[in-house]
Amino acid sequence: MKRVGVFLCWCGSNIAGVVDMDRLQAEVERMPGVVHVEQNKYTCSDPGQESIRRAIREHRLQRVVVAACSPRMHERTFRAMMRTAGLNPYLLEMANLREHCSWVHRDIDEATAKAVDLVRRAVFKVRLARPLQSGKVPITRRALVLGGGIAGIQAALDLADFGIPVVLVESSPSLGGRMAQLDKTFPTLDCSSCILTPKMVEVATHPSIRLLTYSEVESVEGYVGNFKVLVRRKARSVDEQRCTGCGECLSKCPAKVPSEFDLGLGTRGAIYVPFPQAVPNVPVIDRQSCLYFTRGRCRICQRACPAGAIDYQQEDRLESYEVGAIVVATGYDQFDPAAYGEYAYRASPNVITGLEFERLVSSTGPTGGRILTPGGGREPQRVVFIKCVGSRDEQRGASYCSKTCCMYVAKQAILLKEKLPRCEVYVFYMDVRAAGKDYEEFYLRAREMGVQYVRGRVARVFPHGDRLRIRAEDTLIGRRLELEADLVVLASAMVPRPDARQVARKLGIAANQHGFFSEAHPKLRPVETHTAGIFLAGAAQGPKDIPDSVAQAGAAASKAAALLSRQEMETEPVVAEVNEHWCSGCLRCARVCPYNAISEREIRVRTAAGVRTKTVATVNPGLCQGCGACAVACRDGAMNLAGFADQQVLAEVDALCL
Amino acid sequence: MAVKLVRGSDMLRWLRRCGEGRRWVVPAKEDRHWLFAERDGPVVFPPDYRNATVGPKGWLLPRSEPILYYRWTGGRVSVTPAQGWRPQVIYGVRPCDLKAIALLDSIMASEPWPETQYLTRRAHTVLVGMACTAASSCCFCTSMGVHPAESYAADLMIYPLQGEEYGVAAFSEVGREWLAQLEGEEADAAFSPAVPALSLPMPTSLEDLPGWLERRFDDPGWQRLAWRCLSCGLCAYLCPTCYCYGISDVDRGGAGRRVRWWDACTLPDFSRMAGGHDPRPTTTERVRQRIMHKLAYHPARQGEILCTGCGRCIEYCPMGIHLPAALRLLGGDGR
Amino acid sequence: MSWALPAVDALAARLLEDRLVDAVLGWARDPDLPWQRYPHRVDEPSRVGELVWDPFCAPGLAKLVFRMTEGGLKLGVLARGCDALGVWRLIHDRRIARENVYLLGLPCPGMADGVRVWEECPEAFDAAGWEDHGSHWVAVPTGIRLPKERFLLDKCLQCQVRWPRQCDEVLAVQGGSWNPFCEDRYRQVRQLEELPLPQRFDFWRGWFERCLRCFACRQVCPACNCESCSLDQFEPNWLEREVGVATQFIFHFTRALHVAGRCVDCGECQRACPVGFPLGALNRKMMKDMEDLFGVREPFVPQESEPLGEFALDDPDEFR
Amino acid sequence: MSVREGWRPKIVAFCCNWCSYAGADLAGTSRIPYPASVRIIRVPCSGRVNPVFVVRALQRGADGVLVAGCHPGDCHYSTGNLYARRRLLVTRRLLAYMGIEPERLRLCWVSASEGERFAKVIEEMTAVLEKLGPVQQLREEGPP
Repeated sequence: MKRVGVFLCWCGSNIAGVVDMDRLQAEVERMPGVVHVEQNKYTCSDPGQESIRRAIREHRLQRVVVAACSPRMHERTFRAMMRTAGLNPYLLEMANLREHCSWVHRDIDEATAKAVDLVRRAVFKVRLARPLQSGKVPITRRALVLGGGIAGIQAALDLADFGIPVVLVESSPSLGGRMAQLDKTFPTLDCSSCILTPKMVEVATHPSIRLLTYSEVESVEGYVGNFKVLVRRKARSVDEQRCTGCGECLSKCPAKVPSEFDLGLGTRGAIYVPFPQAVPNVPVIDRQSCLYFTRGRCRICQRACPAGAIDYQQEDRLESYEVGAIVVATGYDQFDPAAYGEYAYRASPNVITGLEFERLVSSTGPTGGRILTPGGGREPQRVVFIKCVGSRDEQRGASYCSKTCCMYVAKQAILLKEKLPRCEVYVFYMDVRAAGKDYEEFYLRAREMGVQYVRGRVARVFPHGDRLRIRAEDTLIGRRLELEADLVVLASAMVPRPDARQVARKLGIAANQHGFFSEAHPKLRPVETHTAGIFLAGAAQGPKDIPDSVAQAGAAASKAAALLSRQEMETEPVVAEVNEHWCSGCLRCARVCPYNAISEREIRVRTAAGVRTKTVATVNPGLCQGCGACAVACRDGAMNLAGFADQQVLAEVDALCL
Repeated sequence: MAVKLVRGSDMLRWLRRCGEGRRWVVPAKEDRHWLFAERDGPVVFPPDYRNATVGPKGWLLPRSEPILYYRWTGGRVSVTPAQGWRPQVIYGVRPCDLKAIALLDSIMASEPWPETQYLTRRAHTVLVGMACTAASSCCFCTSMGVHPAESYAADLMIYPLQGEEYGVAAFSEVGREWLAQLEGEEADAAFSPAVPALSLPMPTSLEDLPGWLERRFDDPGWQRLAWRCLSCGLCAYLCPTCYCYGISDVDRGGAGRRVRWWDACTLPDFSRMAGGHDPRPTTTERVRQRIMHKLAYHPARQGEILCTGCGRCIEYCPMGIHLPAALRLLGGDGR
Repeated sequence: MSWALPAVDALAARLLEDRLVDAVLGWARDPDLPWQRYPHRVDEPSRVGELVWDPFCAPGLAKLVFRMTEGGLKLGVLARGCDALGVWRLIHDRRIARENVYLLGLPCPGMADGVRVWEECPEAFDAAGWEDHGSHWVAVPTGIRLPKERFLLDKCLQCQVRWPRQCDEVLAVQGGSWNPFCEDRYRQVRQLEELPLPQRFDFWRGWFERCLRCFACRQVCPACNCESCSLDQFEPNWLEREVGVATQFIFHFTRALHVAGRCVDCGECQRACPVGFPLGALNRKMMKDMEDLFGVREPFVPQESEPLGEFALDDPDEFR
Repeated sequence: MSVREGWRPKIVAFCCNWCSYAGADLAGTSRIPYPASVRIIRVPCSGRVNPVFVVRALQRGADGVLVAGCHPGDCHYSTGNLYARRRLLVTRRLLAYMGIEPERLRLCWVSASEGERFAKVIEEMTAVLEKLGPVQQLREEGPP
């Protein structure tokens, strides 16, 4: 039986004033395994700790119980003391005689009887304690940033400025993301590219950032501090090293296809850069549209290229990177308003989404910044905005508010009023939500400029001659409205990217019911995920505007930097453990683990029938946070939680019930 | 056969009077199943009583029982032996179970470690046997050399005769004392015992059976029988002669009791040793062990077969593993 | 006509001939006990005649499939609804590899209590074949009619899974899952729920005293397939070896909870128990609660996750 | 049912480290008195509580078992308390079905700031158990 020493703390009169310490000592001395009991006035004081160290030496104690205050107060103190006394810190157990007893009970007999139980609980538990070692995991000082939009750019730059090497993976040919598609930004109306492009260039030229555009993450393995990421570099068909970005090839390409960047409102060649300020400024050949790739002849771009950079033979390459942390900034997509048949999206070219309007109003857009109806190429006389298309509508869209639409509609209305002062602008809304610095003022400015805000749902939009007819209701005055317009702009919701769930699976992080990635705690850990070492930034986590995305990116970067600033990481030793002999390999434990810390592995076992392989669960101590849900899910009792083992908890129950 | 003749109601009254102050353990039907349970006194049996699913074994060798109590005080342990017996009458015991008790008696009394707890309990027990007039569908006592009207360990034996009439005979000191208090004449009565439903396909005489089985220790027939064993303890716990037990401490924080409980060699962990090695790792070895112990090892050592043909394992094994099948398979029948 | 033994034999033979399986698991007649059918394995097409399919095939096969396929044996299984679900339970728990079993589904009209038939109507066993007439089994050619009301096994009286689901092949005869003998599968549960609490405890205590703790219920149960049952462990001592009211309570409580939401309702535990402990009343209570509390209607649907291994944000919170 | 003279109920409480244990600490630092019936076992999360722990406590002499965790949505491990709720809900119903008063098991949510609430829960539960009396069903025979 292990030799247990028990140290009863008076805490001045805090404990000793209510608990009869001598009676307690007499009872404790009779407990099985207890070989030494002593009382101290203040056990946490230096002399108090020293007397424990002395008793450990003199009485050859193997386990220590400190009966004092709450372990939340002084467990660290006494664990550190254990280390200096040459005992494993986890061979200590505290009994909470102050917060849970002397401070809440008055009757000396009752409090003393309870104190006896509480100390017995600690004695019974500590007798079954095993020394636990915190593991050390080396940390790879490199970060992966997933996504090259404003959030990803900001995170990469912040990390790089900490001096941390960064790998930035972007799936499209250029950095920039959604922000590059925008014309102006609210509430300041500064030009989106003007503030974005310098950051893009900074990323491309930063010595600590390795930029991988036109690339996708194939798989992620490992755990915090030690991820292995496989990246697919899609074949660009243009040699990045040789290309000078002169643009000769672009104008010569005979193919014309709708431009993704312009959301189909403009065209591009088969060899193209998505937009003039693209970074890197290296074209890519879209093999589906390229005449050479589809028909085997053309090669015009190859002839046109003065640098000899065109390489039709290029193939996808897989590159592997080891990183210590991952920032996920994969952004959002816009809701497809086709679900709202009554708004005639697609049925009429003059019904467009908010993002499409951005391209229409942008000076780099298909119209060169002139606002013309896509159907007729005329300047609109009247424009109608419809808000909450796909937002706040559980039936056809999503239940949440997309948060940005109120402001960008105000912005777009202002831009319209500035460019076409005589154009009438109507905004149909459910509510106007303008919380944010200078936002309300910005919205009021739109109204002051003559934008008509009508509260109500639009019932129908339908073509009427070469204009559109809008049928709606003004719910404030309870009147039906019918009006004609040349252009209808739908403020469509922000939704997760279509591959969000796939990405979540690859990374082993959670996504909510909509597909936005889940943070570890909505209030206290807003940029962490449940998977240690993976952080979130931008609209991939939920609808956000630019300032919020940038702020979160900075937060994610500093969290990642804090992690990567260390050489190695101590893992918490209170983690789940598998008894492989008992494990049935059903992996029920893995299904309840919030951290993806449990996986399976094959082991070889000797049985009567000879050696066979069997599947067992295995815990990654780097990922496990020690909640113990798996231990309860395991019927065999093969999964256990170190420090809170089944046999320990049962012993505690037994001790309290004697 | 010389017996005292008595009417049923008189017999019950007499038994009740003699057993005054003792616990009465009688066959009782609980929801379709017969078992031996504590009741006020002896009862009349309905005609459908053949034998109980759970025999009287547990009243002599309980499913679990404390054998001592201990307490640690000041580094010393004090021990108090358990007093787990009450004077009792076990009534209505069939000859197969009586024979089994006789076997247990000799096993438990064997030197150098007689089982005092069992023996004490046994010494305070009066066994009232009941000869068989009808067999259940799985009985095979005569194949094992057990006779359905024999008294074996009984103190008193009851023979159901015609209608309400019973014959009673005594086979021990206590039995004779009790019988002396029964008014009635000793007379000769004709008793025709039941014929067991099954007769085993005996490959050899009972005397030669141990050797016959030993020669077939490595017979593939064992595997053909045991592959479907699910490793429960049903056969052993229902068996009137299985007596294996384990001992563990029930600790309540420095005080507690040492408890003896039934164990079964068919359970998977029965023969697993501390290091993890198990000499009987599969059902084949375990089923073989159980049958060999009964029909070969014990008879070879003690001259008595440890099976009394009660038929319980046949009737209740959920996978249909039983002695007749074993003998047939080892005898070379391909099935 | 549900007892199409020749068709069963032919299917089994074909599986073996085509080498789809290494062996077929079914039932065989016990040469010593006319009423008994025990699990039987056939390895060669020429021996499929040893198999039998009649109203006395009581033993469930699922648990046997587990150990048999461990070494990679490919096994054809004659599977009634209960057997098929049991095998699926084990597949779901990753104890049987799906590719190692070929489930040959047999729609089942219910099984008879063989011993009882033997005691009351031994001549029934002279039959060459059997027909199913809904409320009776009818022997061919003797014409002896056995009323199901009288002879149906307990587990079959309550059966909800007569139709073998999710099999590789189903012997094409008519049938369905509907069991006319089971009006309300929760009847006993409801009766117990309505008893006053002390009587409820007395009911169970009576059974705790009879339970031998032989673990037959656990060993036949396809949901009890742990490598090492927690109830057998000494350290931690979840269950003390001592048999008393408290430990029996813990045993049955733990068993019921461990199969909660996982029980396939095959009734094997009830069949195996020598003293008739109402294990079904515990299992069905769990099913009923899963339904009442979490909306889980079917006791077990393969491929779906377990109710106690998940949660809903709006789960009831009835702890006041 | 005769209750031993001077009998007071005993509650074994499993408190999660992050919310409820801290809530009980707060009751202490705020000097909010409550009955001395409760004995706390610290667990990392209410999801760590195996239903068998509950029965074990009732078998060994506890009169009631309290499991206290973070409010739904606030779990330090995000979902542990929700698993606990399902398991213990079923546990409680099974206890009642097998003849143990369901009131002997309670699950409640106590945050780190709810010292007052912790004290109130203990008071309520103690009152309930005083009415129920000791667990008679699972008592074991003691040594002679």
